[in-house]
This record gives sequence, structure tokens and C-alpha cells, in this order.
Amino acid sequence: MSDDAATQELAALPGDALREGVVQALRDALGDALLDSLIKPNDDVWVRVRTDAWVQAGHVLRDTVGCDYFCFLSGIDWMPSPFGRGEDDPTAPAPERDSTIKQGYAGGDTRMQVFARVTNLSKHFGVTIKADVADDAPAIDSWIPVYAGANWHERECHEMFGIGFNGHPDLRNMYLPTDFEGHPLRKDFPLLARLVKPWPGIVDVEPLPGDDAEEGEAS
Amino acid sequence: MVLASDIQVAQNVGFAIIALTMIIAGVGVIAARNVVHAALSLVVVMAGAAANYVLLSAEFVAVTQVLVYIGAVMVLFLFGVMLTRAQVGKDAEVNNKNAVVAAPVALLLFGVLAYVLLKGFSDDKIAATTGNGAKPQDTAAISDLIFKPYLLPFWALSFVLLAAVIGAIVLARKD
Amino acid sequence: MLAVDLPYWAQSLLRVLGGTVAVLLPAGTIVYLFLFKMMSFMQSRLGPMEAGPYGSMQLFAEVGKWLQKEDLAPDGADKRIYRMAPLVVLVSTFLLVAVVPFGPDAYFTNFDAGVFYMLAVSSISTLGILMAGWSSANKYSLLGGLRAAGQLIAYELPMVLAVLGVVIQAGTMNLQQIVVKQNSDSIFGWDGLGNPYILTQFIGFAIFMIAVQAELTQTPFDMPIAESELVSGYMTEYSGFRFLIFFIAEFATAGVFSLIASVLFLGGWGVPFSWFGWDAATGSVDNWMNVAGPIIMITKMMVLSGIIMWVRFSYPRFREDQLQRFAWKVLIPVSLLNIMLTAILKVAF
Amino acid sequence: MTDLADRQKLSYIAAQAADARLNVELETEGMTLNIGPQHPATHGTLRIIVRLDGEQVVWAEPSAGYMHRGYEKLTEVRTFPQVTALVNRIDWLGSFANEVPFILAAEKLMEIEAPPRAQWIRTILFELSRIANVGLFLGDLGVQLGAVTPVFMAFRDREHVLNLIEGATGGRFHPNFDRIGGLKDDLPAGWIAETKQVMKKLRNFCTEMEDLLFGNEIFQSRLRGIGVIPAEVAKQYGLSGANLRASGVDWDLRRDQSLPLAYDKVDWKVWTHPDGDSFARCWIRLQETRESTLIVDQLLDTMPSGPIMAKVPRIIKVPEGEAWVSTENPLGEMGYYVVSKGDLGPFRVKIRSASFNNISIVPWVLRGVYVPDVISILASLYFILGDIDR
Repeated sequence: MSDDAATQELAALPGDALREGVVQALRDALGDALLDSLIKPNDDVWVRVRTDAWVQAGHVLRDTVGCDYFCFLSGIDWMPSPFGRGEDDPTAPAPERDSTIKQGYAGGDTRMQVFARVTNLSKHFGVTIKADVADDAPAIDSWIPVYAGANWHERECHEMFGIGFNGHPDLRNMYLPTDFEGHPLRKDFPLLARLVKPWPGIVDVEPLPGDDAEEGEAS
Repeated sequence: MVLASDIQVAQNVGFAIIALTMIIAGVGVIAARNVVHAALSLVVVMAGAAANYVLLSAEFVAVTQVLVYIGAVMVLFLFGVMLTRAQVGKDAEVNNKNAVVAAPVALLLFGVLAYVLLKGFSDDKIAATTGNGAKPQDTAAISDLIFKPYLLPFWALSFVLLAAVIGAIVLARKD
Repeated sequence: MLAVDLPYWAQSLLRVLGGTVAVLLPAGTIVYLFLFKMMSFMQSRLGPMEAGPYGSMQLFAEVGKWLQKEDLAPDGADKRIYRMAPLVVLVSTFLLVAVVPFGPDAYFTNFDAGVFYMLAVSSISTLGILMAGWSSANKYSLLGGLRAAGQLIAYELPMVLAVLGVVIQAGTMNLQQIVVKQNSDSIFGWDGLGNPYILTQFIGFAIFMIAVQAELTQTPFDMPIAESELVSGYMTEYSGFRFLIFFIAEFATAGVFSLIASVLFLGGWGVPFSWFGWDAATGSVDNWMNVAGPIIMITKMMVLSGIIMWVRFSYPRFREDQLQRFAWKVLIPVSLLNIMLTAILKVAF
Repeated sequence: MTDLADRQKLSYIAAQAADARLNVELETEGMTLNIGPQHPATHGTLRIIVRLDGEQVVWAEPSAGYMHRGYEKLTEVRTFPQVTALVNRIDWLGSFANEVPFILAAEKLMEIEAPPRAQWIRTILFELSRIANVGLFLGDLGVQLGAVTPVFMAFRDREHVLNLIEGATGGRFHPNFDRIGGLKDDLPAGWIAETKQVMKKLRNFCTEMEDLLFGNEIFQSRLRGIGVIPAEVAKQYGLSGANLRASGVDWDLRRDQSLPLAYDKVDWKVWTHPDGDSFARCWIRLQETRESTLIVDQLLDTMPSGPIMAKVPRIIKVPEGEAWVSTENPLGEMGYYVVSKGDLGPFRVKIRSASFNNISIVPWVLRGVYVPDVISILASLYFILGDIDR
């Protein structure tokens, strides 16, 4: 979104300097624990910190950068799903799929990452912060001492991705039964509805106004 | 022996029914295996007493009985019981072995009371109500008694009650 | 005099029938007129329209529905007490109506201590509510029952104190005589209106109506029921005709309390006696008042219960600590003040 | 009656006492009360376990998940246009508002922007769904506090708004009207004039609510000083929307971020309240409903003409990247963190729903209150089950 009218208001702000300031503040405080960062000018900023600097980064963000508003915390599994997008006929043999893990903005070294977003309410910007979690024993320190609201988000993340949060008082399941096995949002957790019968949804493409070319490949 | 014509049949039948109910309920009070059941049986006993007062043409006392004992005392009693030990079903701790001692005491008490009552009132009869509403003891007479000759005891009693209430508040508040 | 000519059994039968009518009729009218129709109009909807013209038969349909329903009792409930509780509440209503005079001779009983009796039997319903709350074996019901008991005890007191003002002014506790007094008295020598106590005992009237609202556990005092919170409190587990009995008792009691309020404050069955040149001291009230009286009473009852329902549908509810505070810190002091004032004025004039 | 500051202090003391009691060992046998999953106050299937001492809450724990539908997983097997049908069902009272941030996120990744008319209509429908949602809240508030009448008025006037949404989109509850690059259709004839009428009715409704509920002594005494959330705590827990503004934080995503919506073209006010109690939260919502009607009126007056759809490819493939877009939904900040791998569908969508954060403060705010206040605080926090469980 780099168009003129919509960004007029943001242009009045310090803009890039503002977000570069955020990254600089984190670099000053964390040193080489700040692994990577990405700034989209006048739009958003991503940073990635080392796993052991996660809580410290939270403190810096809250106290130095002024992002005292906690938005959310969640996890992401960068492994491509071995089941594809569930559009194939389950009776046919599974096609060959590329399974190379490719992380998103601000890079990454592991299959799973934790990411969170905090917002500075007075200067009107947000920061997305990411951290890797180890493949063999995914765990990271809890953010509750920094942002009390992280409690439920970490519970959800633990339930959905199996990521442990050291120091969390109560990592019970929120949604699923206590004895549920597996972590549903991991990519290797199959969505069974798609595995037992073919999904017809993909062919549903509706024509658009002013679009007279009707020879779409999927119609 | 009194003659059959002297007995007001309806009244006696009524008394028999009420008395029987009260006895059954009275046994219920001590035999019930649940505190709430016992308390509710006690309510029936109280109500029976009130009904007996009506039979004795003492309406004011009957109404007072209902207001004070059923409406206030028993409700507070139940309130307390339900707040503290409110489980539904049988309660093992209600009855204990002291029944052996209690039975003779109760019998003795019954004997003494019956003797005193018979001795004191055996031949007295309450005058029948006369025609339209005139009672042997009407409300005005009772209030005259309380507020004229017995005013001082009444006040003394009131002060004692007040002291008791304040004392209860002082005891209940820890701070 | 109609009643005198009848044999005892016929009189008794008439009284039982009359009592049933006096309980069910107000309940039915209040439910249909106020609960179904007035509430609907206040809420910009029509209310029941299908059964009968303007849904007037809806009530019977509802009763039929409830009678058909299964009489359920929770597994853990104390069944005997659970089944008895609604009846206790209803009995209280019937006992209450017994004392209301509907005309010079149209009464069920003429107690000397009528006011006292009325206050005494109205407290019996508390017992039924406690029984219902406890025996349902449901935490919501228990909370509701306990709240109800606390509330009814708290509001019994201002009610008694409010009535005391009337008793002092009338100099009698007999409801029949209170009616006669109000209609034969005069206000500073002018007897065009009699002396309905709503004028001189207005504070008492207001307190009485507030206490009635609380005794009936109607909004804003419906903490014990609190359907959005305690899920109808002590009635949670009831179904079928036992719920119906609670329901009838609730609205019948509203009617009976309105009747009592109109006896105490609005002149009861009477019209100002001076209009017809009556002098009640010599018993000159005409016999046709025995027919006109009930109609007058019902009219006054409808007005008062209309107000009760009106308040019920417009107000949110108090929290129970606010409700207790209101009773003990506002209503009781004010009603004590009212008694003092009345006593002083009574002695002065 | 104590004044507000005193009551806030009292509620603070009560909360501290509750903490202390929990930490020591309960002296008396407390009662554990299950509010929900089937309970009228939770309007949905939220379950709140409260431990009581008398009628005071010592400890409370919401237990969600009775309606978990796993939308985050489902989005991974849907195409981008299909996802809107899913997210419609998150906050089911303000469905259209759920679609907007997702569509905007997809548009951001594709670097396209809807034409002005589409932006205007989007904003109008967004505000209409806010009115439909919050209007119902105002009525429901009465029911939670025992006043039965307001809810019918709310339903009556919400009906007009639903009719408008139906007229424009064809769906009353789940419009599924937003498309990447614009909207499905233009507005029908006569819609604008009717909307103006309805907005007038809704302003009347707001005044009615002000008279019937907010001016009521009992209503105020039930809500003032109850459930106080200081601004610091609110920010820590990520409260959003009216809940945050009621704590005195002047933050509204409609104003404070730049999105291709028409909010910066109209003149409107962000309401805040310094108290942070239940009353403030409800009051803010009332003011916002009225403000929304004014926004809609102004937007209707300045509606540009033109196409409602940008030029988008026939088969939508979203370029690789990550985008976070959140909007000020009726319940608060609703955002989508969309990760795309250049495929037909998203690689991962993190749905940040408002109620999840708003309700996560419940264990904190319920300490030391009475059972009736549990209901009023829950009502004033205003959650929708689908928005918690997703």
C-alpha cells in the first residue's frame, strides 16, 4: 500500500526514521541477539531476535520503544504441508511435493517460529517480532512478565503448535480436550475432512464485472 | 364427666386433627435424618400451635405465633442451616447416642408440664365466641395490658433485646 | 343480609369459591393485561395474537401447555420438599386473600387483627421459596433461595412499619374498619372525598408499594430470580404445573397485595359515604355495595398492579447489597420517621 | 452512595482481598459455581468457573473452546476469495466488518487498491455492521441487568439495519460481499435515501437508550465503579475498541492508521472516558453508535461515482509476503496476519480477534466482585463467542 492518498497521514510522521529508530533501539539493547530486521517504508517493521533474548526484547519494546500495547502472540510452522492444500483426490496417489522450508520476512533458521505484535499507541506504529524455536524441543520463555495478556495467547500457541513457554503458570488446552493428541496448526497435522473425500471448492470461481474473458482454466 | 352436649364437636374434631399432626411432626423433628427436614417439621409444629390458638379464640396470639416463629425464627433458622450445612439427603451426624438419656428427660418434662397445666386449668373453660366477632380477649385488651400495668417489664425486656443485638454485632465483626 | 340467610356449609362453600376466584382472577387478568399485552406494547410488539381475539385465550393455552409438561425433579433433589415448595407459596397467597374485605358483608373473615394477620401470612411464602431453593440441589437455586429469604426479611420490616402509620391513624387493625374509617372520615371538615389514607399517609403508601415490589421479587428487586444471572433462581429446576403454581402465586400475590394496598390506602371497596348520605357507624351502608364493592376493589387493584408491572418492565435490577442497603438505610428510617410524625399528629389533632 | 473514586478504591481493595484469600487457604468452604456453558449471561457457550466466598468472587477462570471451529487451519486449505465466507462467521453480529481487514491484507500483498466508490461503500457497510452489532449490545445490556424492555427496542431498530445490509448485499447475517479489489455489486436504487431514514431512527434509538437506561439511577449504581480496568492493565492485556477507550486511552484504528477506507474523508470524533469502569464501557459504545450513524450520513453525502471493482486477475494468486492489517471492528481490534507463498490460498493466517483479548482480562477483573457484577462486567466487556473461539 504505497499509494498517495492513503499514506498522506503517515508521511507526516517521521516515517522510515521512526521504524529505523525502533530497530536501532533494539540493536543497542540486544546487540547481536537481534538477528535480522526488515522495514517496509511507511508501512511496517519486522525484527527477529535470538530465542534467549525474547523476554529481553519484549522489555525493550515495552519500555524503550514505547510499544506498551500487546496485540497478539502466535506461532508459525514454515514447513510446507505434506498434504498440499487438500484439493487433490484422496484416492489418487499423492503427488510429489517440495518440502524445503523457507522462512518469511526477517528470515529464520528453524521450522517453527514464534511471532508477536506490539503497538505504540502514541506514535501509531506496530512492530512484529519473531523468534526461532528449536526443532527438537520447541520452547521459549514466557512473555507474561512483560505483557500479562500474553497468557492466553501462549496457551493457544502451545496447544496449536506444541511450543513450550518456560515460566508460563498454566499451559492447559484452551479449545481441545485435555487428552487431545497432536498440534492442529502444525503443517503435518492432517485436516481429515480433506483426506477422506475430494473437495469441490476449488472450481468455484465467479466471473467479475467487466471481465469478458470466460475461458479461465478452471471453469 | 362432661355431657356430650357441652362439647363443641367441630372444635374437638379440629383439635384432634391438629394435635395428631403436631405429634407426628414433633416426632419428625427428633427422628429426621436431615437437619432441614427436622426444621421443616418444627415449622409444622409451630403452625399447629398457631391453629390451636385460633381454636382457643386467641387470634392475636395465633397471628403472633405465625409472624414470629414461622415468619422470622424458622426462616432465619433454615437460612442459617442452608448456608452452612446444606447437603440434600441423609446426614449421619444428626442423631447421636444421647437419645437414651434424652428420652427419660423428655418424658419427665412432659409429665411435669401436663401436671402443672391440669392442676392449674383443668376445670377452666373458655367462653364461647358470642355472635359477631366479639372475643373474650380482644387485641385492645392485650395492648392495654402491655402498655399499662406491664410497661416497665416490657421496656426492660426491650433493653435486654437491644443489648443482645448490639452484642451480636460486636461479636460478629472482627475488625 | 345475604350471608346470614345461608346455612353454614353454603357460606363456607361460597367463601372457598370466592377465595379461589379472588386468587385466580387477578392472576389471570394481570398476566394477560399486563404481562402479555402492556409489556408487549411497551416493547413495540403486539404480544400474543393467535389464541382467541387479540390473543385473549392465550392464558388458557399457556396453562394447557404447562399442564401437559412432564413434572420433572432433578435426580439429586429432595423430592418431597421439592414437590411441596410451590404449594406452600400458593397457600400463603390463599391465606392472604382471606382477610381482604370486598364489601360491607362480602368478606371471607373479619379479623380483629387483620393487618397483623396479613403481615404474618405473607411471610410464609419465604418458607416455600427457601424450601424450593434448597431442595432443588442446584447452586443457582440455592443462591436464589437465600437471596430471596434475605430480601423478604429485609423488606418485611419497612412494610410493617409503613402499615403502622395507617393503623395509628385509623386506630384499628381491622381491615373492614379501616375501609369504613377512610370513607366516613373527613379532611379538615370537608367530607367530599372521605379521607383516603393515600393523602395523609403518602410516605407510608410509597414505602408500602416499594416493599410490595420487593416482596413480590419483581424488578428492580428481582435479584432472587435474576433470569440473566441466576437463571430464574429458586425456580430454575421447576417445570410443568409446579412452575405454573409458582407463576400463579407470583401474580396472584401481586393482585392480593394490590388489593391490600387499596384497602389500606385507597379506601378499599367503598366510595366516600357522604355521597350517599351513609353513616357507617349505624351500619347504613346499602346492600348493593356487596356487589359494587368487589368491582370497585378490582378496579383499584388493576391500577396498583398496573403500576407494579409498569415499574417491573422499565427498570433494571439492584444488586442485592444495594437492595439491602436501600431497605435498611433508606426505607426503615423513613418509615420510622413517618410513624413518629403520624403519632404526633394523631395526638395533636 | 459513595462517589466514584471511593468505589474504585473499594473495588481495588476487594480485588486485593480476594488475592490474599486465594493465597492463604480458604478459611471456609467456598462454593464453586459454573456459569455456563449454557447460561443466559454468556450469550453463547462461554463457561466461567468462579470460586465464591459467600457471593464474592475469589477466583474466576473463563473456559472457552466450546465453539472452536479451527478457522486458522481451515484458511490454509481455502483460496483467498473463499476465506471471506469463513471469517464472516467469527463475529457473527458484525459479519461484514470481519471481511474487510482480511480483504485489505490480501490487497496489500497484491499491491492493488479498491476504487473510491468501493472504499466508500465498504466503509458504510462497515459502520452499518458496527451499528447492528453494538445496537444489539445496548439492548442486551438491559437484559443482563434485568430490564427487559430495551432489548426489544434494540431488535426493532437493528432490523432496519439488517434490512439495509440485506438490500445492499443480499445477506442479512453473513453478507460475504467483499471481494479482493472491490465489492461484489453496486448499491441498489433507493438505498441511500432509505439509509438516511434509518440513521435518523437509530439516532432516536440512541437517545431512547440514554433516557431509558443510561440515565437510570439503578443502572448507574450497578455499573459505576464496577470492574475498573486502569489504562496500563488494559494495554498489557491488549484490550481494544470501546474497552480500551473507556480506560482513557485515545486510540481508534479508524483514525490512527491509514487504510484505504473513507474515514479520513469525514468529520467525526473518537470518544473516550476516563473512568475505566463498566459504565464507561457501555457509555462509549452508545456514543460510538451515534457517531457511526453520523459517519454513515456524511459518507452517503460524499459518495463518489465510478467503478466498484479494480482490475484484478481472473484467478487470484497473492504474491509472496507477509502483511498485517487490523481494523476497528465493533468489538475492537480485529486483525489478520496473512502469510502468502504466492499460492492460490494463504500459507498461514493468524486471526487476531478482539474478544479473545478482551475476555483474557476476566480472571484479573473479576477478583473480589459479587456474582451479579460478574454478569454486568461480562456484559460490559462485550464478547461474542465466535470471536473468542474462532
